[in-house]
Amino acid sequence: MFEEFKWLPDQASTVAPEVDMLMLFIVVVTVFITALVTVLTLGFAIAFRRKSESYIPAPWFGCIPLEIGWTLIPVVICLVMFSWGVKVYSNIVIPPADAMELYAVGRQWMWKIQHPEGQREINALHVPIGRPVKMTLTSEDVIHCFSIPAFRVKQDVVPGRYSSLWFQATKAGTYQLFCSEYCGTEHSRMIGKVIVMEEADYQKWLSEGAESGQALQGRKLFAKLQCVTCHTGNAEAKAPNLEGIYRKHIPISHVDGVKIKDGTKVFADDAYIRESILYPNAKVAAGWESIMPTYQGLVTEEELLQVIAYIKALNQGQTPPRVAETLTPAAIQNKVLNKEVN
Amino acid sequence: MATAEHSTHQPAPLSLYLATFGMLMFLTLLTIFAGFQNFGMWSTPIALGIATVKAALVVVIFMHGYSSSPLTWIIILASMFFLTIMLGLMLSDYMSRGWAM
Amino acid sequence: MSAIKETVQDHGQHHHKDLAHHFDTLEQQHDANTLGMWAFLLTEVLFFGGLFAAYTIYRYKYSAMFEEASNHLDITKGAINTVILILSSLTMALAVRCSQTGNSLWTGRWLLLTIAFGLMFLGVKYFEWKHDYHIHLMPGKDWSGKDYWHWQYAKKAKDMETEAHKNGSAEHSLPNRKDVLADNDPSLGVRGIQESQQARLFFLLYFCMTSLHALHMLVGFVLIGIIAYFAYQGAYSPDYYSPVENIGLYWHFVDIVWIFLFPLLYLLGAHMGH
Amino acid sequence: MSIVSLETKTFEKFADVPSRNDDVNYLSHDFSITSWLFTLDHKRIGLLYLVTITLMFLLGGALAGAIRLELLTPKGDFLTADTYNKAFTAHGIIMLFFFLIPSIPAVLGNFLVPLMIGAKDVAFPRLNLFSYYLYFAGSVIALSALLLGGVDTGWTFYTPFSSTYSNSYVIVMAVGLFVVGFSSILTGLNFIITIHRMRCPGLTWFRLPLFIWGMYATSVVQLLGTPVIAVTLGLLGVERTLGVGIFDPRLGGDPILFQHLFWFYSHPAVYIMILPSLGVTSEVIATFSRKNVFGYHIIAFSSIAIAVFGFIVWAHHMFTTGMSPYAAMVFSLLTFSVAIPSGIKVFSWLATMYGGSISFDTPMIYAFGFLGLFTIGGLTGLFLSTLGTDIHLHDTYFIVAHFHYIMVGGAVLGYMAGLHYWWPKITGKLYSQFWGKLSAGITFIGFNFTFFPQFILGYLGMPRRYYEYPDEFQVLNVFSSAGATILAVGYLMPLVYMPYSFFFGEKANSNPYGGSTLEWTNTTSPPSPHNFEKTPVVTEEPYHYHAKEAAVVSH
Repeated sequence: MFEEFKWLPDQASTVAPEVDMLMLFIVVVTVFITALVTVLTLGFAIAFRRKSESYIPAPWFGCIPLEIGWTLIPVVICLVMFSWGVKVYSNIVIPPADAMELYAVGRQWMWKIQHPEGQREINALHVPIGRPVKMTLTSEDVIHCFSIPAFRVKQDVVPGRYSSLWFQATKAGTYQLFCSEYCGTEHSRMIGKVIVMEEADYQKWLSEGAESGQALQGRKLFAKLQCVTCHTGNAEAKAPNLEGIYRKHIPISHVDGVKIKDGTKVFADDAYIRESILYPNAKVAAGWESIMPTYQGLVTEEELLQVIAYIKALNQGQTPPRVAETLTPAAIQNKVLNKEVN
Repeated sequence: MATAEHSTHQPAPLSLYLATFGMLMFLTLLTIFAGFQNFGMWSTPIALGIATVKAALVVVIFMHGYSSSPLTWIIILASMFFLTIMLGLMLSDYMSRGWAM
Repeated sequence: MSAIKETVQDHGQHHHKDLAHHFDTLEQQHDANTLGMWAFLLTEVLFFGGLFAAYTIYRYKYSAMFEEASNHLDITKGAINTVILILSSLTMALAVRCSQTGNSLWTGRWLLLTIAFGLMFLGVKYFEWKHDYHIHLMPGKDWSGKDYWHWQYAKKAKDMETEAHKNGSAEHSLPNRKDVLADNDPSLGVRGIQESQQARLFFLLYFCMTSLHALHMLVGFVLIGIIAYFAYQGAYSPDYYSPVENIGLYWHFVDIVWIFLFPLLYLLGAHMGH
Repeated sequence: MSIVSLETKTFEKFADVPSRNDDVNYLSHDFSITSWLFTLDHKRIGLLYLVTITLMFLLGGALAGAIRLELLTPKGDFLTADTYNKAFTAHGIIMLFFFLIPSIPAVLGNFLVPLMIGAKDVAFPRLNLFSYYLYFAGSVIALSALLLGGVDTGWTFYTPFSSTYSNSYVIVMAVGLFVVGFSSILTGLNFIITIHRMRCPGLTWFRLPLFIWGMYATSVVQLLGTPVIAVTLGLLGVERTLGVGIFDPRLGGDPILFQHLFWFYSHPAVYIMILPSLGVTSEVIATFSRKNVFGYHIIAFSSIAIAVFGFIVWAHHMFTTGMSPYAAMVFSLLTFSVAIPSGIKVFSWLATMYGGSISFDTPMIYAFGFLGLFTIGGLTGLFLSTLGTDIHLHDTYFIVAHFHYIMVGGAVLGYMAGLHYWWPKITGKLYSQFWGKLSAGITFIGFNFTFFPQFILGYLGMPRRYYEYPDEFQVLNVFSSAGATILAVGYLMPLVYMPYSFFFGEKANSNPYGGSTLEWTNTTSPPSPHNFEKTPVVTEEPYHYHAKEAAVVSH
């Protein structure tokens, strides 16, 4: 019980020292004012204790300079705290552009984490030291909260939308991962370990545990879900070419089925791709018919993330040919029956 | 028999009530007419503006706002103020979500 | 010891039959009752305010669909209701005026007339909701996220209705369920689900707000009935008419809520052509 | 004179207000049950509330004991996970809605507001009794929800867990809170009209005691905030029964909207809980320093400022939910606006004590405790209003410690100070000063022992509502649980010596502590059924203390 006891949490991320400095400043202000109030209370209590029943102190109605003083000084202190807090907050909330992308899906009482290279972990997160990591989070049921105290970061995971969180680990070691938004019976068991590793160890961990990569999974799904039948990426395609569309501005013609003035573009980020898969008619690409069926309910959150990862990794000329080894089980079945072997 | 101090308020003339009623009818027609016009983003403010004028008429005349104590007016303005606070600050969150940091 | 506090003899206010023991003068009692009612109306404003906040947020998020969904409401019935409610507001104001002048017979009559108009309002409401129920606009357990044919059914019913109006026949039949399901083309699938969810949110807010308003009207009928009864007994006089005035304030508030509900719910999609 | 004088001191020197006949007061004029259960007398209604609220406080306290016992060990071995979740939910709901919100307004407010403003009763006595029975019905419904199987959503009822995933008695509890909410609204309405329209002649707004200003500000918040939680619980009920998706993201709804609507009431609710205690402390410090309150106008306006600012800050509970960063900055800045008036109050109280003639009776000891703990509670709020630190501290034990310092250190100590200060006026009996001071001391020590470790736990990152926690948090949790036992003793002691004093205590005269407000100077202890023989006329500014040979009240 005593060996792990510590007074202060580890500082294991770039933003941790900043938060701790701000924390220290407010602690100092708190201790100072509390001490002031306590000393004055006890001092006045003893100095002005009642000595005789008949003594009536002279009334003291007010003292403008004193009152102005104890109003303006707190205002100044509060403004300092506010602006310093906003500075630290923007460091916590704005991820660097080159951050490494990870995905985490919270569901009742476990964290499922996916690495772009394909690793999938439950309640465990292996991250390299020194590299910024941006986590895209979503939930499959209730509101959870992805919280790593050692990194001083926390982000509620709201079902039905993506939220994000970023950190850059600075100290190797194993830290606690908590769910800190109450989510039901096993809320306190929805915890995990964050293992920060040196770059070399991380690469080794990645390679040995390399099941088929995230994008690879996505590629299989791209075929299985018949996306490839329309998004063939060539001339007679019936749907837009998806090669290299990630983080590009896509011209769109219709929003929610309503014609909008042409030339408006939409930024193709994860949310746009996810929305177009679940609600294709939401923002229809310019020049294309809105014939894409919905995949709402046909694809789970994890598969969605895998397809998105594949589309992000898709660049010029890589759209798989329609046939190739991506035969659907049914097609394979017919092939065997008709004894055609190519 | 009238007691010592006079009854609190002198009742308003009947014509005032009928005039107010007529005005409310006119404003209702105006609301419907305005509803059918396409003012684009201005349609809601106009609709709410007309509704506020109608509500003000009801408060001032039918609910004897004109002869009520100033405290009544403080209560009326307080309810509008806190309702606007609730709607405004909630909308501020939803409207500013899209802005990139 | 505290400041010197003289006491004053209670000046000769003989106890008027309507003056409660803890009040000093009739004026003070009347003021207190009226202010109490206004303070209660303040809480009602914020009570409805919660629903208006939900309406504002969802309308901001799904404005296109809210306008289309609001097109399915019957504007004529809404307009008639607005007129009826303003009429009932007038009769209530006249009732309060009569109680001020001590004409208790007409106070009772105007109050009963107010209830009559209120019942007419709820009658029109009943037919409106019955129609809405038949064309599947009433959000409920079965209107879950997956199937969206309720919304398709409602749209088909509206199209048939506009056809019927075009070629003059007042009567129009309702589409039967099977053919709505039949021509349920898959490409509309996603559009259907998203539309259906957003439309249902509009109708959920529509039914919540109008039923809360109707509930307040029912409570109003009961109170007006009681006060009308006492008015007929001659309980109110120019010195003591605050119960009539308070029920008047309450009723005018219920009217004001409808004055805001009508444009926000019914006239949203009017400019899109009926 | 020793600092802690043990013998009970009575101020015979203050003129006793002679009542027509000594035996007829509001307690003794009728002993029948119906005279109590259907009383319209604001003083008796106050006592009805006192009994019901004390029972609710004991139930909430027992649940707190169970929680602290469970947290002694990292592994969950005292309660099952589900029972623990139901225990902390019930602790939260009972303590907030059934004890803290009604405690001072309903008990001390009901008793004192008419007395302090020279009125015969509140503006609407029947409505006052109806409020009590609404409170009673609400607590019966809420307790039945607990007996049926409890609620496991936390007192915040966050959707979609509370609307679709929780299979506990959420709707029964929501109905209970809906009913008790109206009791709070109607009490607030009653007090506002009473204070506006029923002040005795000469009692202008700036001659009102500061307790009345505190009650007025509280009533404004009750009136403006509670309806919104009523409609929110209504929507939650609709969502849970019809599953129509207003808060369910799978059906297009938005769970964040529930949080906005919930916190729009629930943050002002914490000001409903603390404002009355600020009012009581102004009274106690002024009377026991026998000196006028420093900066009377500023303190009065700061109560109103806290009430109004309380409505524009609610989203600091939602900084980590992914609301827009710009809105978060706006709410963070607005939240600091509430800290300023609270600071002004504390410094003004210190200035009041400066140059006073301070006597150390039990209420004053509680007030000293209040000063210290309310200051720490308020200052730790700055950590949570600053965006940078709130991300780390949100939903950790730091927040649990912060609001317990304000609620238990502030509101409950204020309630205890008020109860001990006005006990001689309520019951006409003097309690034992020794036991009073002892219980105040034990409560203060036990409280700090319980909740200060939780600040450190919070900074270490221990999340809230955890049934099992990692081993490194155990030491501080053991400290906290040990402290909880001392705190329990501190709370149970008044349950012994107060009722004892009611039956066997020494008779108190009408002004044992030399107070300057109307209830001390113009009514007997306990007051007559109609409060004042003659309606008093106020001619002087408040807190004007006179030398002991004050003129006997002419009648």
